[in-house]
Amino acid sequence: MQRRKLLGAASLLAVLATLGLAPVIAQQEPMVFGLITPLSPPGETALGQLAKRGAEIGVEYINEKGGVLGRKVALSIHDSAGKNEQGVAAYRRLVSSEKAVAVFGFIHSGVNIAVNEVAKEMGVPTMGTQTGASDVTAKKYDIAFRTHAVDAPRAATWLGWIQKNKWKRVTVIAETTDYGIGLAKETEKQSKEKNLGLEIQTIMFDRTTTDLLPQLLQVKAFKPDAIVNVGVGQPLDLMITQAHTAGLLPGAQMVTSYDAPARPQFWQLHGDKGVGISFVAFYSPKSELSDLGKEFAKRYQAKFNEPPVYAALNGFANAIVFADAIKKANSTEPKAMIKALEEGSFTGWSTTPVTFPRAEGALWHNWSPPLMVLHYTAKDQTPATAEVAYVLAQ
Amino acid sequence: MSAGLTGGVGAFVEWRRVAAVLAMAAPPLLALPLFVSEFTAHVLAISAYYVILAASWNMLAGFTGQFSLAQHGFAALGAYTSGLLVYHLQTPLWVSIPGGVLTTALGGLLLGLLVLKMRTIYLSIATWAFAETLRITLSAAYEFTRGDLGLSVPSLYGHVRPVVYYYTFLAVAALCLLFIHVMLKSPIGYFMRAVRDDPMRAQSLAVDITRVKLFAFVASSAMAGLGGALYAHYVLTLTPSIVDFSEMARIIVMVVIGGLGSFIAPIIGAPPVYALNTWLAAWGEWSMVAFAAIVIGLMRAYPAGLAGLISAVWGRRRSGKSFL
Amino acid sequence: MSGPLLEAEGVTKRFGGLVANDAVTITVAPGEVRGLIGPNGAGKTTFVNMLTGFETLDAGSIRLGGAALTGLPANQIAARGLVRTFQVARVFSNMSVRENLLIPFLAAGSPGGVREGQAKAADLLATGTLEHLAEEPASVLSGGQRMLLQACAGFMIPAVRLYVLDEPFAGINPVVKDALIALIEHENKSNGRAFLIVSHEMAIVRRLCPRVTVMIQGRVAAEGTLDEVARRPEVVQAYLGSAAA
Amino acid sequence: MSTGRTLEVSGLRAGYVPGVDILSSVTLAAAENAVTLVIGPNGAGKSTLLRAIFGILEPSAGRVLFRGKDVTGANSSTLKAAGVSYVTQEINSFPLLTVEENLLMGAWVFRRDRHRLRRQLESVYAMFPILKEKRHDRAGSLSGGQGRMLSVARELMTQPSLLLIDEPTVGLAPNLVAEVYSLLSAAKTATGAAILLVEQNVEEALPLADYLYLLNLGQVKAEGPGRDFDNSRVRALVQECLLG
Amino acid sequence: MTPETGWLPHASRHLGAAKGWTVIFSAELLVQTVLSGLMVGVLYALMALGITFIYSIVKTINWAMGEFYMIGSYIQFVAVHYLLGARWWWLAAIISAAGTFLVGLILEPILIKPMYARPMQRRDDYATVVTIALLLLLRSLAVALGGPNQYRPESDLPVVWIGPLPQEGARVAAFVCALLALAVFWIVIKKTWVGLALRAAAQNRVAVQTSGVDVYRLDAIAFAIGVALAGLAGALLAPLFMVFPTNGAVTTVKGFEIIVIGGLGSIPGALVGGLLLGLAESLGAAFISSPYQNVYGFLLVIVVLIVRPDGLFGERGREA
Repeated sequence: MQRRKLLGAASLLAVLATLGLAPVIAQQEPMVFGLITPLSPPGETALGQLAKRGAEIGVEYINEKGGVLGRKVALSIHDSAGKNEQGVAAYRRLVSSEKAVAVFGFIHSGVNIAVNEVAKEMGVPTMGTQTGASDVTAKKYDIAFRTHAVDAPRAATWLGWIQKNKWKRVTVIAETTDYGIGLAKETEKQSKEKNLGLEIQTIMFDRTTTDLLPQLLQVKAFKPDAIVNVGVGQPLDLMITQAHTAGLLPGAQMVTSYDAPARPQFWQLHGDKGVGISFVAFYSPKSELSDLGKEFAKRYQAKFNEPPVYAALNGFANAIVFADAIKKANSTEPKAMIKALEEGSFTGWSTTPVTFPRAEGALWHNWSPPLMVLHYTAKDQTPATAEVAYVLAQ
Repeated sequence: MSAGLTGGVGAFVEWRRVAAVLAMAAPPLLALPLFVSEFTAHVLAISAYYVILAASWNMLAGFTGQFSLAQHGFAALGAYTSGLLVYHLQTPLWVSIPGGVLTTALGGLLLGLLVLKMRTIYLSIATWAFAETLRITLSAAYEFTRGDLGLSVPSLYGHVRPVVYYYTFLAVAALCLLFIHVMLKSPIGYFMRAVRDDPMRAQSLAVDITRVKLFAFVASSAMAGLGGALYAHYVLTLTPSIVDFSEMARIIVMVVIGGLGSFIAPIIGAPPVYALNTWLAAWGEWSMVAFAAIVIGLMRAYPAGLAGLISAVWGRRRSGKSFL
Repeated sequence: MSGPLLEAEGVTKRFGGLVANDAVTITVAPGEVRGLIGPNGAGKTTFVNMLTGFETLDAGSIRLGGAALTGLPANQIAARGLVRTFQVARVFSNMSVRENLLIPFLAAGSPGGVREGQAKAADLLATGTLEHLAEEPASVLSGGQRMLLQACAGFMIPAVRLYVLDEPFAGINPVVKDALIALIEHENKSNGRAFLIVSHEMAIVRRLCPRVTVMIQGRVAAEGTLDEVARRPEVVQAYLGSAAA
Repeated sequence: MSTGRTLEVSGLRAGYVPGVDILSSVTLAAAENAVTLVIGPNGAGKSTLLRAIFGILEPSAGRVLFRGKDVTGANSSTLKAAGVSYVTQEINSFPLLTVEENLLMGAWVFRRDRHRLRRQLESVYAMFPILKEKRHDRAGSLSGGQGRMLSVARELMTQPSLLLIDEPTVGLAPNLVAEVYSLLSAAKTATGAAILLVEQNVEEALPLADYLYLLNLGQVKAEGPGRDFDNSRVRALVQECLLG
Repeated sequence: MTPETGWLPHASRHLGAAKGWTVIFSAELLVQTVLSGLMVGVLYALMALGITFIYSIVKTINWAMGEFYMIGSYIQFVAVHYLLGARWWWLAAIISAAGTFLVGLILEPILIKPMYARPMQRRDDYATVVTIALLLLLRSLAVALGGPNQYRPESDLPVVWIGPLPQEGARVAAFVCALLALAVFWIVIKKTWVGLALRAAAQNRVAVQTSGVDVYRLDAIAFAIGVALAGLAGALLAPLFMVFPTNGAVTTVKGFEIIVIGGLGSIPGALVGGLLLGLAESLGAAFISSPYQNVYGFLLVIVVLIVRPDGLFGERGREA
């Protein structure tokens, strides 16, 4: 008993001592890239893990190709748990103690925005891996970059798809998160601005909702031609299942707002009910991956036994782009890196070159991947065999 | 009647001892930032913030026996009130922060009234329901609160250098602790502890338990609100994630590991727990697993918390005496 | 002082279909020590609860020194001088014995301030032979000492006029019993406080209480000296009756 | 070891909080077909003694022998099965269960032996007919005396050879006190068990005692056959204990 | 705007906060909403029953209840997907309940038992912190081990039509199974020796001990039964609400709400509370405002607490 208590006390001391010593560990040799991503609840852990997988492969790849400026790159992973302060603490630790030169992996807009406020003072650039709120870049901070299809092009994608099919009645059913709110508003705004003559029903729901039937019954009463499914994770799948129950599917067209159906679990989750689903995707047989992207896809497949999806692709590309920017700037000095990022054109996972122009609003320092709508016409299709229903003009 | 609540404030405070402790603690605490990195200074600043929250909850749950699960909700209420005042009405910070404190005090009063007659478990669940409602409302009323899009808030001093905020949070934490100490050493503190031990007996001995419970609720909410309002202007971006139950869990773990109902619990509980949390964040998805395992291990080894351990070491077994 | 101290009139309480107190009327004079006896389940504790504000009345009224108490919260009733103890001793276990005594004094409010309270507590600790335990938490006290502490706490309320003791002698040893009896006699003689003592210990009741009230099945069955009421057939019947049941 | 000594306790030490012993070193014995009375001032450790014997509280030192076998620290269910019963001070029936369910709980250790179950139930009902009458009523609806009766009856279901009883008369009206004591005498003669009785109500319990122990501050202060003690001697002893 | 007319003329209105976003009323919608609310309500009641049951014996609120729901759902997925196939979903559900039961049986002596077996001053605080830590542990462990994907056990149950209203087969099956489980639970509690001991222990721990029951084992069994109810709910709801690390969080919330509504320690309270909660949420979401769906339950909780501080079926313990 007594011994156990001593042991307990000793281990606690050890923990505290290590914490104090952490700054000492940061040595000259490897160049540190920081990853701040949600890996425990209440964060969006699934996306966090995907981003982490991508980033790990990215750093591996960079090191195989000889590292950056003659130095190896080390990836330092920090769990943000989706909490702003925890993200800020991680950034401070990365920059002040671990001397990280680039930080990415953000999934939650709140964390990204909070970190940018500190980054603005500390200087090391950040890259939003999958953060949707416009404030992430719209504040026009020098250090703020992002590789994500933000609300405007995303909404434009399904509105284009809807227009192409001459549908008139549209339901947007979205969760009350940064992601859902932004897209719902953007869809209404664009429809109005472009005078598409659509009748839009918008339904919002809390993302912890486990039963969407009440909402879907309202949708059914509205008799829409197309349904835009703006859920992330469980609500997205729940909506597909329950739309079948409610008798909405098959019948109406449903498009999911991101490429969840590209994941191999999709067919496991939905079976026959997955047929007929459309989804926003970022590459397809028509719009090829870059060579780098193909290389990544190969490695990812080998490592995890499934094709990579968007969050992983972006996590990977963020690492590559930062490495290339440092090479281009020939320095890890933040100002030089930022200049390189702004002026350069980089190769990411897609055939579209990656650029970060000083553009207006949310598009400041923002690279948007190519966007399209894919449509599953048969069971067990993959994004490679799915029908390309619509491609957004770049 | 009010003599019962306010009469003899600080009647039992040994001011000389308080001054001695302050004099001993101040120099190392003030000098600390000179020797540490900016990150460590940030950890210290946020630790001090959690000392405020933990102390406020300890006052409610530890001293008055009201095991509320809404303390993180009040911190968020303070933070959001201040943030929203600035965002919508462009009020200066010296208006918005007191505004946050006022709102939380009022919120504490209302919630306190609501749960006044409830038994322990019901009180816990009702307060927790309040916090959850707040979280969902903050998310759902995004047109007003910006929800998950993130409410941007200006900083206190026009910059976010951690050292300055460390001193700020430290000063506020010290004031809060001093307030709690004076209160504990006043009639109201006696009443609070009496209400915790046996509310019915307290009432039979002329203690107005309604007022005591409400006082504890209002004071602790206001304290949490103050902490939250300051926190908002350091973190600069507010999202509903600050009302997540894991925040409340963190506060509970801090206080209970420190030793619930002991004056020093927040001081010896909050910083190590927060530091551990932050340090473990580099373990990725295993961080919370390790954290939880350590907490369970600690609880099994020292069920009475670190305060119990320390008092055992010092050979002072009397639970009737508090530290300081 | 003229007129009665306590006037409880027609006090009635029902729990579901059960009538726990049926129009109980008891009057206590200033400075009187009254016994309240009766078989288990007669409704004595329910009556005490209503008297001291812990249970609401279904009918009837309670006045202390002419002023109505009905409907007041328990703490105000105590502050006005009607104080009670509980059958199972209730003390503040995590507070020291001295702090236990200070609480009622501080709560009831007194112009004399804290110093006076401390002096008074010291007095009581001496009388109650609890001095050596003054700084210990009440949790270390034995059952009898708790009972004693519980009783002492009530005397700390400056305005105490009627002190209701609910089974104060149950389960405590003879010596503590003597200390408690001495305390009651002292407070009665020198400070003129009235007592209402609920007890089964007939020897002590006989010694302390010139008059007793007998409750049977929620009603007042008899009143008089203990020897008088003990001879009444319905009282004997009630005690035997419950034994035979 | 010896005949007739059902229980032997030696050097028993126990407490609730680490480092604070309530019993410092208690040595005593209880013989079969006899009432062994344990008295002492409040806080002497009387209830703690019973709890430590019955395995609710683990002793930190000392030995407990039951019929010559070492049962120190054995858990309650083992002791119960071996023939020890414990009637606690609090009203210890289950108020929301029926009288019969309460009695069945008393037979837990041989619940699978249907015949014995029926036999014991019959014999307990024979001893306390009023319980049979009320067997489908909730225990909570019984009067105070009947409640005690139920407690004792439940513990008799196992035909114990050692009965530990903690202050069975506390808070009872005088008529019920007498009733409880006659109940105990009846139990003694009916079962021949050793009865270890802890009492505060010394005056009335004294005539019942075959042997007496006086406990103070966790130790045996005095002992002897019951007839050697009268009220005044006990009173003097208690006084002595309290004054230190 | 001409939305479909149901059995009754529709009405639509605009929400102040959400200009132009429509809410449509119809009687068909009402009935459908009530039905789906009731069905899910029974499953929530299962959770609530588990919480109440553990509390009544071990005197501890198990904050990690949702994590046992999660464990149940994972076992169900593994059993259906890898071992048994969709047709044997009911067997998988039994396996899930049994598996969760075992996990509870193993964890209780490690985590909860010290609360009684060792001298301890602040039992409630210990139990609260330990179960909250267990919650964090199990949830994070599921994240770490389960990977980023969510799963769903296959279900080949056809949609059931109640009049013109569709119900997912899995939902109806879950509803029926939950009712069955409640019946089995009731029989165990009322008709078996263990049930008798459990009922007795809920009233008087010490007396159970003096009756010769190994009260620690009883604690472990009670804990295991309680979490098995959660595990069963997780298994039954897995095809509807998916399998992922945090899927238990919401159900725990519902469980607690039901307890407050129905009254702690009351079995009928758990059932009625579950039904009421299910109704309040689906009706609120359908007819008031959908993002606040989870708030309606809390409002109901608050109203009930104001009117009846011990819940609808709670017995107020006489405190004197």
